[in-house]
Amino acid sequence: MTAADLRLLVPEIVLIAAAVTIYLGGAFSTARRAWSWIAAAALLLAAVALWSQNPSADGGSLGCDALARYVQWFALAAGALLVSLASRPLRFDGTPEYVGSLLLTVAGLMLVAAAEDIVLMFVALELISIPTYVLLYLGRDDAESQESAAKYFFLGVLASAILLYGFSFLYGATGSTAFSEIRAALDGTTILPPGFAVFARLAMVLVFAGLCFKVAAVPFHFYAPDVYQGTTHANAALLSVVPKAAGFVVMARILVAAIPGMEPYSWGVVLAVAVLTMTFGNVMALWQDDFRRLLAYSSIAQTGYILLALAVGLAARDAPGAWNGIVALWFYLATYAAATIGAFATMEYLGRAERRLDSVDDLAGLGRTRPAAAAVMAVCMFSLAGVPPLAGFWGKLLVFGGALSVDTSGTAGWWFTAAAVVGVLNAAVAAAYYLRIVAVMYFRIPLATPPARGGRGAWMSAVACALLVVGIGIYPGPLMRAGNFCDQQLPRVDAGAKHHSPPFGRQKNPPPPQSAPQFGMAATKKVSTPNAYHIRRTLVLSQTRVTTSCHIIFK
Amino acid sequence: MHPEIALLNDFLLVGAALFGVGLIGFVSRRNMIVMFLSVEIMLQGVSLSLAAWGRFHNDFGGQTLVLFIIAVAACEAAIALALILTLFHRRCSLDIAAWHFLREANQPPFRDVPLPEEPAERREPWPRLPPAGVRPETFGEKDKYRPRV
Amino acid sequence: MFDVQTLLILIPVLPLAAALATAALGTRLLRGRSHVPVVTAIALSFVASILLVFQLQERIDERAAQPGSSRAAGVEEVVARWSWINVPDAMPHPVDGRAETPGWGNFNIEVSLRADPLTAVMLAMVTCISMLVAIYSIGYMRGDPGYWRFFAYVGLFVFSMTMLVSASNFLLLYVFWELVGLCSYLLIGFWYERPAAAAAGKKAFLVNRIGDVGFVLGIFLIWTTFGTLDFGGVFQSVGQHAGDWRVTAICLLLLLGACGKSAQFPLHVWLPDAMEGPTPVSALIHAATMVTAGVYMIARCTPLFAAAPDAQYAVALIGGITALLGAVIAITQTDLKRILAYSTISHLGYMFVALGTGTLLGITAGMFHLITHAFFKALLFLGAGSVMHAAGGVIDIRRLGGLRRRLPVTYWTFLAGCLSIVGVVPLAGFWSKDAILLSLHDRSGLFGGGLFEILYLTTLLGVVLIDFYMFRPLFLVFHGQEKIPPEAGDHLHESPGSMTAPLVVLAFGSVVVGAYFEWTHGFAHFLSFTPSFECLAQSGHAAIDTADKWRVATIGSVLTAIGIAAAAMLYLGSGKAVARLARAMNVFGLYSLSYGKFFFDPIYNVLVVWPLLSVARLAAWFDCMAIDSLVDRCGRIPKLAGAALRPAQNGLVQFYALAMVFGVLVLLGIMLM
Amino acid sequence: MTNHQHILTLAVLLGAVGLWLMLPRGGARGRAVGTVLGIVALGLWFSQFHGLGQWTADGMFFVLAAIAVVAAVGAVTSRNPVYCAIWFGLSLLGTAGLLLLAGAQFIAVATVLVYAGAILVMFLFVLMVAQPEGKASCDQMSWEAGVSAAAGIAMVGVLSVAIGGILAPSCPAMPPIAPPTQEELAAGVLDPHQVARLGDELFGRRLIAVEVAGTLLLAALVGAAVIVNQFSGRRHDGQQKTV
Repeated sequence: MTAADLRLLVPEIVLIAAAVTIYLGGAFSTARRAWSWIAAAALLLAAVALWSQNPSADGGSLGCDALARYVQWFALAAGALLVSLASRPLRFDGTPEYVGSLLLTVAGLMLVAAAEDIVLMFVALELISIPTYVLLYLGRDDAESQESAAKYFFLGVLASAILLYGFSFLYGATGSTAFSEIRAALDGTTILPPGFAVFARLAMVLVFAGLCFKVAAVPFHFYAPDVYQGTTHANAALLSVVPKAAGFVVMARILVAAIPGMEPYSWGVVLAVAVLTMTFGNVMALWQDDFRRLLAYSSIAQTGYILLALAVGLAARDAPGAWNGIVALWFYLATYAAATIGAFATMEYLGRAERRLDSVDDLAGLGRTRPAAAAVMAVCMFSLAGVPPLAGFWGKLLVFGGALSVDTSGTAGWWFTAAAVVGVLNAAVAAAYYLRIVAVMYFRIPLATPPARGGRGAWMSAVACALLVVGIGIYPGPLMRAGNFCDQQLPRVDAGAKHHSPPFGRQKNPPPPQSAPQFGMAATKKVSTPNAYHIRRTLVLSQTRVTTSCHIIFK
Repeated sequence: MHPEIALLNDFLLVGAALFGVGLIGFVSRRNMIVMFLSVEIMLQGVSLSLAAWGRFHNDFGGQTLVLFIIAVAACEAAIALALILTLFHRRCSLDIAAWHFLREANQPPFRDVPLPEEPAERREPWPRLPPAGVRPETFGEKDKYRPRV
Repeated sequence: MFDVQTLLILIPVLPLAAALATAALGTRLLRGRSHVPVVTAIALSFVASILLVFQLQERIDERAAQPGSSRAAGVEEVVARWSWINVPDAMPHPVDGRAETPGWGNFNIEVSLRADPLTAVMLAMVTCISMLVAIYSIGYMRGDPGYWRFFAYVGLFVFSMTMLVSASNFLLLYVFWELVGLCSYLLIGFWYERPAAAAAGKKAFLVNRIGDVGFVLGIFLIWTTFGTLDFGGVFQSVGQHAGDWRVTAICLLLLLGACGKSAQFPLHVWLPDAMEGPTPVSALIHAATMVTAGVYMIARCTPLFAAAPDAQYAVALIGGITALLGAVIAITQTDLKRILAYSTISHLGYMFVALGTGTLLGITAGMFHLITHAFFKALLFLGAGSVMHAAGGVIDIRRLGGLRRRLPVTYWTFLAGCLSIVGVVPLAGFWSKDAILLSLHDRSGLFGGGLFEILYLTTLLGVVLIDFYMFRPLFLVFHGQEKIPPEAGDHLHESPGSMTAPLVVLAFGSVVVGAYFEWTHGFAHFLSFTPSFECLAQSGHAAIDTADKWRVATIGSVLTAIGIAAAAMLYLGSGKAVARLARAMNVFGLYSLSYGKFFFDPIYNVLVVWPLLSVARLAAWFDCMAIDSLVDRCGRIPKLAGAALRPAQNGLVQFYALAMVFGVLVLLGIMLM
Repeated sequence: MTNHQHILTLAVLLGAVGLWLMLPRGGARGRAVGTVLGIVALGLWFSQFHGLGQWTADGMFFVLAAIAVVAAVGAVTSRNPVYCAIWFGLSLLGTAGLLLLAGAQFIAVATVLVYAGAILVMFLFVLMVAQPEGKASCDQMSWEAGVSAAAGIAMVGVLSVAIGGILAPSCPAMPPIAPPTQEELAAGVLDPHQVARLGDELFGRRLIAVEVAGTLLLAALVGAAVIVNQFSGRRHDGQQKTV
């Protein structure tokens, strides 16, 4: 803990201080509307602090690489949108606690992004989880809300135990809690018992499993639909963005950066989970009538795409530019978050305190009764479906393009091509239910005009999200470049220097000890640069997707 | 066999056992409090592993993490207690299976397997108050030896 | 004041701006005044065209004044505005030893306009006729609900047509070729609520498409042969490709395109149906301007055709067949506008024949006829429109009669047009027809070629037939006893001034323009400075014998006189003579053939349309029954999969936890195996 | 398959069957058999332990390990939630003893204090409040006892095989491992001033985490308060006891 650390922590400190102030103030004051303003001010202050930081400073257990910066900005933006979305006071006690917990989750996400150490990362993850449990309970006051809080709590605790067990093996295999030392231990810089790599593998599986709960990947996703359905729009938006982002940060930090030499194992697992996840989410979503449940399945499916990007990042970590999986991952996550928050914010705005809009059917005829809200919702849905001029399209293009650019000379390429095909088919299925919402809004006869008393904050949030989606869609360059930058600074292992595939504990001949790590050797995994052929393949696939989805919708 | 390696091995095995037993408890027991206790057992297993690893690596990192685990477990316990209390007040049951209202729309609700018949204790008839003006019924001998209420 | 470049750009841009303005403001602001921007713009374009002609004339005079200069160096000016497509090294160098054009393989398409005498003449003609027709339309279209739409289309058409004739490469030419086709389609189907109009528009579009396929293939072949699409580049290097089969193929493909646009046999069937459009449209697009695009294109590609004599024969042959065919069919038709349409087909055939001679004389004759034809055919159509306007839309000549007194202006102008078209001395038609005859006579006499002998005789026959089919409607409609159809009501009267004024102007033009050009020799001289015609200079063009000239003129005039006399005898008298003649002809089936338009439509129906439709129906059935249902089934798969998976989401925390444990177990298993 | 894998497989199978028999399944049949099987399995499994070198320490370890594991099984299988909690406390004591044995004095004490002293008592309290009469159906019936037992024991088996495989004396991968010597340990984690050094670590390198944990405790406190507070002001949804 040094002064440099403290300076790096200023944004988080601001947020936590604001949260504590709100917590304590809430006990004495009844000003229900002021808390959101304080939270917004804190977010603004944190943004200023983040802006004025010197990114080159080096903290001990705090990282400040570009990935951290990216996620911190992401967290602040998402936090602002969520605070705005949830700015309508609760109908009963608990408003200050609600707002404070919201700020704490944002601070937790920022800390997770910056953590360079297992201990801090664990505590930061819990700083997201525990306020989330409280938030889930606070949003509503009926049995459904209690049920969803209980489900999320119990399963979350289980996942957190699994994650911790993974951490324990990670620590055991390398003898350190700092990611830099873990990385050094595993890539052969530090002498380590070779069999211990198996512990690293155990650690990887358990950590991945624990994180799969956070990002809602099959088969750790089961809580998501029930919990989303049972809670408020604001909470659903929070759940679909903040824990997910945290999960993916940790995955990027640990799977990609901290455990080198595992890629031949890890990408297969991640790819399998990705394919299962997107398929499960999409086919289940076809059946849903409840809006939040539908979007829960949608968020599961989107997790599948993001995991696909992660697998690409693992299999072809040296891929250049935009086709790198990690870049695609962050770009996709940002576009997904904007569209999802926008959708939930629109729903929140359309309802009122006594009566939420829950069902997709509540949106019938919205195009006539509330054209502006319908337009915002349609933009979000189109973006989630990946319709071209919007942000979601670029996300999907990057993900599938990345998957197709994995070198096809090995088996990996074929697996990735197959996964991309499955992904495209999935996206076709997905378009069916996203466009169904649009169809309900524009082609059905309105039953009743939604009250639209959800508050100005929710509406502002919705409009901001729609603008973001359109803006990123029209001009995706800056966001892609930001993600690109974050990939360049992720610690990268030279492929020639890592010891290859230590199999499970009983190899007859230990590999010849390497006198010195050889840097600069040619990468063993070839990555074909994306060319016109890949782009064309991707576009053809998208075309198929559109056609198929049209069939699904209109038949 | 180096004693330190032996120690590590044994501790890791005990840790795994605790983790696994806790897992079984979490999955199979339906009482929410027992479920939470099971998670704590799992965390005990993790703590043992971490402590052993810390000793093996001669490093305090493991022990530190255990401390944080305890702290976090305390937080979770606080939330869990509050949550379980409110849940109990709503359904008057600690059964987690009582909370499955949120599910796919067309799925049948969970049905408890009927408990096998326990040998029911013979219930003594309680005295009943007759309506006013009616002479109470008597049971003869039983009135005299009625057990105390 | 204006230099060539500015004028060249102004000419198309003005109508385009007017069209856009009308389209934008027509419904709200302009409504009944929708004609104002378009007419103004076209008039300004016309002025600009005339200025352009004068500017070029000045340069030609300068060139001629220079000692030692020859016609070989044409006058042209190319304005390149911007590069539209630029793909350097788009094609590898030829492997079969063909010569390379400068700039070979650079697929560089510039939006460039060219000014040379040919273009200038076309521009002047197009803008002049367009202006008159637009003025005429003010009266004709008044009160139509699509008033603004009409003028927007007309503006768009004038833009496209002027761009077409001033485009400087094949691709640009093709773009505007299609655009005029589109305007034609829109204007034929202007009254789209009438099924006949919609069908006619579709037919025109589809038949044109066949020609366009040829044109496009021709352009592809030009690209692969010459490595460029620029007129200049192609025509410069065509000499190196003499005798190459590719050039012949290119010419034949281009000819196919021209046949489609200019309604030549066997693609002529769309033009008569196109008369479903408003009459001004028929006058403008389907008589005077658009249909001459094929003629213009062949004239423009003269260097190519000069290098492929076989293709030239084909041009002449097609022209000859069409000229005769159109004339024969026209004799028996009863719809005034259709008669004029077949007459147009026939006259376009004349122009093709003239172009097919491949001599400078022939080509200037063809272009000369193009100009004069534009005047008198536009006049005749507008006159027909005037009749329709007065008669409540009735156009069947059997139901009209003796309108001479009711419609004096229309009558006299129509008469002038008729006299001009049949070639009465000294009206315009005489001079241009005479030029064509002379060129044919010249060609047949020079080489003793069998084909041109026959064509010469055929055209002479056409000269007789033209009298029949032109004077028949004139006599039936304007002479004899007065027949007024009930649709006309009781207010049969002369058209308003905005309609008659163009008629008068056109009549004046039909009378004098030929003589003016012929006596001043201005037209041929002017046109011969076109760079495209440079190649003809080398072919050695002998001076024409004055005796030949007199002989041809005499033969033509005599035949015309005989024809007029016969027609007057037949149609001014009782109808019995006609009926008897028809019966006599029908012994050989000639009358039925003619009346049934040689049965082109049924033949096409059986040979082309019906098989295609059957295949289409089969494909549709297959698509519907097999593919669609397959896709439907596939579309159901995800939903079924979802149904199969739904029980997993049963709401039980314990089940969820167990699933997670199994997930971890499976992952561990995969990892440790 | 090596001998050690055979033994572990057998232990795992026996353990799974034993646990399944011991878990509440609505009746008490087979519990004794299950217990016997479980003890046999535990013995087999213990045979894979390598021992610590001296028999007193060995004895201590085995006793404590047995207490921890058996008590955990008891906590998981007991019908009465109160007994569950008490078994759990016993398991905690065993764990704490094991931690002491490993030299982690501070966390051993912290475990006893925090878990046994605070959390467990609170749970017992809640149990008393919530379920004074015992014998709820949810305590009598486990959910899918067989499958759960199989899954959990499979997890133990996989982990045991993995751990034992790496750390077994026969493994050729062993030579490079250089475990710390006693001197090193005495200067490290077994330092007499171990607690001071742990504190040093905590409030030096890990200060940020400590602060965050403090925030976490506050959040949990406030959260628990607001959760309980809310329900007290709320109506019930009218459902009666469904025992």
